[in-house]
Amino acid sequence: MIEMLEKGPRLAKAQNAEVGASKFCPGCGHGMILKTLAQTIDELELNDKAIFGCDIGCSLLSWNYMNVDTVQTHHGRTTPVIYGVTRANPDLVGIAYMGDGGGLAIGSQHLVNAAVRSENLLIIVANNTNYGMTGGQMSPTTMPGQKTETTPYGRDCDVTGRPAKGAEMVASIADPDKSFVARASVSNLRKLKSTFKKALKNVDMGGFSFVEVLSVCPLNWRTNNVQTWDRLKTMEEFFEVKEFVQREGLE
Amino acid sequence: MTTKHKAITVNDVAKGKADWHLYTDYCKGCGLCIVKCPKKCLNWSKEVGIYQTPAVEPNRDECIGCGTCELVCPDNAIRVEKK
Amino acid sequence: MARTRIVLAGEGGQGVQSIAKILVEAGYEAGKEILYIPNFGVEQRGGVSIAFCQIADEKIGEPRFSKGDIVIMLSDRAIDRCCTYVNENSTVIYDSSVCTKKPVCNAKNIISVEANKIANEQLSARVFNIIVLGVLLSATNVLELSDIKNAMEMALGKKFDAKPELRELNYKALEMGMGLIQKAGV
Amino acid sequence: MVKKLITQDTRMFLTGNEVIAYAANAAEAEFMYGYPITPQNEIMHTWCKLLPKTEAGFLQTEDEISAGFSTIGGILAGKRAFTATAGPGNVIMQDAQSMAEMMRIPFVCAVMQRGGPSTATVIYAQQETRLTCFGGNGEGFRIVYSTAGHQDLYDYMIKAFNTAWKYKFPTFMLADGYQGKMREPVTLYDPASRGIKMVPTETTLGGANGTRPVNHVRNTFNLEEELMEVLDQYQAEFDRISPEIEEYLEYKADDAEILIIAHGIVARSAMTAVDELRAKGIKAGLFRPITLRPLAVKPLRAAVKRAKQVLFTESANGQLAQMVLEKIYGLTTPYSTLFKMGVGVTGDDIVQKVESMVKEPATV
Repeated sequence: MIEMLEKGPRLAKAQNAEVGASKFCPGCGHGMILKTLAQTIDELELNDKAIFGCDIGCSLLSWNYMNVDTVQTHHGRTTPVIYGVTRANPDLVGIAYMGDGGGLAIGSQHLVNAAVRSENLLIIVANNTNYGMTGGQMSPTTMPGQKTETTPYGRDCDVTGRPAKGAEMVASIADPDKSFVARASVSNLRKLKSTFKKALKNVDMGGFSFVEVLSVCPLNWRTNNVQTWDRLKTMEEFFEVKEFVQREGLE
Repeated sequence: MTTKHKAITVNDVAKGKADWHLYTDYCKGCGLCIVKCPKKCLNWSKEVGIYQTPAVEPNRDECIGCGTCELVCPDNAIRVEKK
Repeated sequence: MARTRIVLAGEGGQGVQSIAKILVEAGYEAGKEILYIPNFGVEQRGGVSIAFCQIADEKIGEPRFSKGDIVIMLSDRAIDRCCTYVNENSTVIYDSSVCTKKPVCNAKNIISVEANKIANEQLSARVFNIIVLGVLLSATNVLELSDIKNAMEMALGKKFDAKPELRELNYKALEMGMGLIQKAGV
Repeated sequence: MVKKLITQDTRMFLTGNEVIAYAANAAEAEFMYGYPITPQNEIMHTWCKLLPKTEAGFLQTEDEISAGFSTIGGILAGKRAFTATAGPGNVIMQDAQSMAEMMRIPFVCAVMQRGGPSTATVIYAQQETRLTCFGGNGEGFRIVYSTAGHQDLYDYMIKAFNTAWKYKFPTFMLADGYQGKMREPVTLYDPASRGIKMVPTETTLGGANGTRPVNHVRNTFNLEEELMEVLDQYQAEFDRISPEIEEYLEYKADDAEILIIAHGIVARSAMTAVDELRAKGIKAGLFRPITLRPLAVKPLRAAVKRAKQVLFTESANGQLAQMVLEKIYGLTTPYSTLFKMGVGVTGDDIVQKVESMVKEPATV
């Protein structure tokens, strides 16, 4: 039954209610990650402190998604822009949001050095194993055998090397006394929220946080709803979902 | 000023304990909620979403109003109102 | 308009820039217009090191000049590099106890000094560059000995205070350097 | 609030890089982001050495990409932030500089030119003129001051901050390795003592606390027309403010038969040459554009029109000349060139060239 309701969709305060439907494709993981992030910002009451930065690639479509001050930057450069912000104003809680290309390929030097220096921000890498906006090319995290536009016969690891494991890499260089490093998945958004909570609390305490979120890209994967969740399950077998580094006293 | 929101509404799910709404201006018809539903009671609807693709709606008798579909929806299209 | 253009060239590590700094600092403190460019290459150590110094009474225009009034060459490589800064108005001074050859260029005069030998035999290898500074002071004849001594105090005063005999050694080196040019009669 | 070190006129004997750090402090700059590259390094060194006294901030980044982008972050957070670079560092910082153009960020950068292309020399050149004016994948919505010595470095570094924050176009102080590394006397002063008021900064990210709507700063456009509408507006604004920004210097150019056009430190050699030539009875003069973006086109055309011949001289292969020639289109004054790529131009060089032009006039 179609009705005209007074109440609209249940949005977090940290979500921009004015834009209506998001710009993401049907079934895109970004929507799940971002709404969970927004809910976490609400629950930790960080709405006035949070600064959101997004990259290019699909993540740029979130340039007006959040109801917090936002900057949409350039390929892989969200990390330096946001730590530039928090270096200048350490009271802010900086969030740099990007895809696996922005985080682990074109912006990887920023990720590595931000982790080494324990820059005060949360870096979120939405890992959907391909470059979405540019049309579904191989990314650093493309799974062995996975077909993409630049690996039309499946990713051959003998030629391309093995998929990058971002969270493990960051965990191996992050300062355990200042950092929170985890991998989560959009298959469990309650768990994702508790992961974001720790990550943001750590940033609010002056620390460095990195969360890789296993995400989905039904459009470029060419998967239906059932296949999409199945593919995510396979990814979770390959990319271990867990907390790798957690500074003491963080709950 | 109040804007009204067009929605597919299934009232009195979960033995009358909840109302189920889907905002058609938000639903993109991805169907991810269908797979996640613990009761497997969501189905494609005759109504369409923002991209003129089928939206979804629950079988009133089977739906337990648990809110999993609302949680998982990437686009905030679903609202399960517990009474 | 009085302007003295100096090219001072040697091997990295010979202390060329150190004495150039003392010279220009002395000039600045004496109220002169100064423009000093240290030539700096990609090698942190070991290349040819050149200091371009100008001391003038009026505001200096060009930062780099084509020909020097005084061109000092402290190694074979410095000779190879710096003949280009010499013309018929230049005085060339080279250290014949370091260089194995004589500069071949059309200069007003070419003077050989043995600063390195004197340093090693009579004073200390460490004050080689200060002897050269003395040479330079005499050859340019635009600054007073007291100006240079004041600038040396600014640069090396702490070392001198810790080891007073160093002050004496450096002053002696400075005076011996000046004497070398006076002997040559420039 | 940073502490200002220079409260009264102070004559000092400094390297240019030191002057720039002092000037940034005098301009109340609060944060520097930087990455080592010769011949810029001593700007950072001096800035860092002064930090306990200035209470300003510094971040050494992982590369110039980050130095540029984190500077943008600092500026968006409301700080008077700046960076400095040179050569290949300037090349990779174009990424950030382009974004600063697109977002109208009051980005301030000191460029200490070195030899190019690529690594080349760490010493000196004027080969980043085109890059600094028109780098990136855009239209050159930038303001560029070209300095010619230490007093300029001090004056224009202070001015760069005010120009940037007033007009919201990225602003560059284009200098070079000679100016960075050389020492000459300079008078440092408190800008207030010259009637210069620093333009207040504005905060884009953070600190809203419900007092204003949230800001969504973007760099991306969906439609061609959407982009053009924005850029047309930028161009119109750039044209409108240009007369307020344009600066140039003429030296004995009024009656010059041979007009030398040079910028930066080469213009200083040209002044030496003009004096020598005049002493020999040759009527030479200098037109020195101080702003390369925007160029002071009207006085430039007037000076060129008055002259019988023009000489372009640069430590590059005509990067300024190309920009000028486009702006003097239609004038028929013949010109000659003295280009020394990556090498200093001396007064003697120019004197010889002009003398040859007197003997054998230019025909182009």
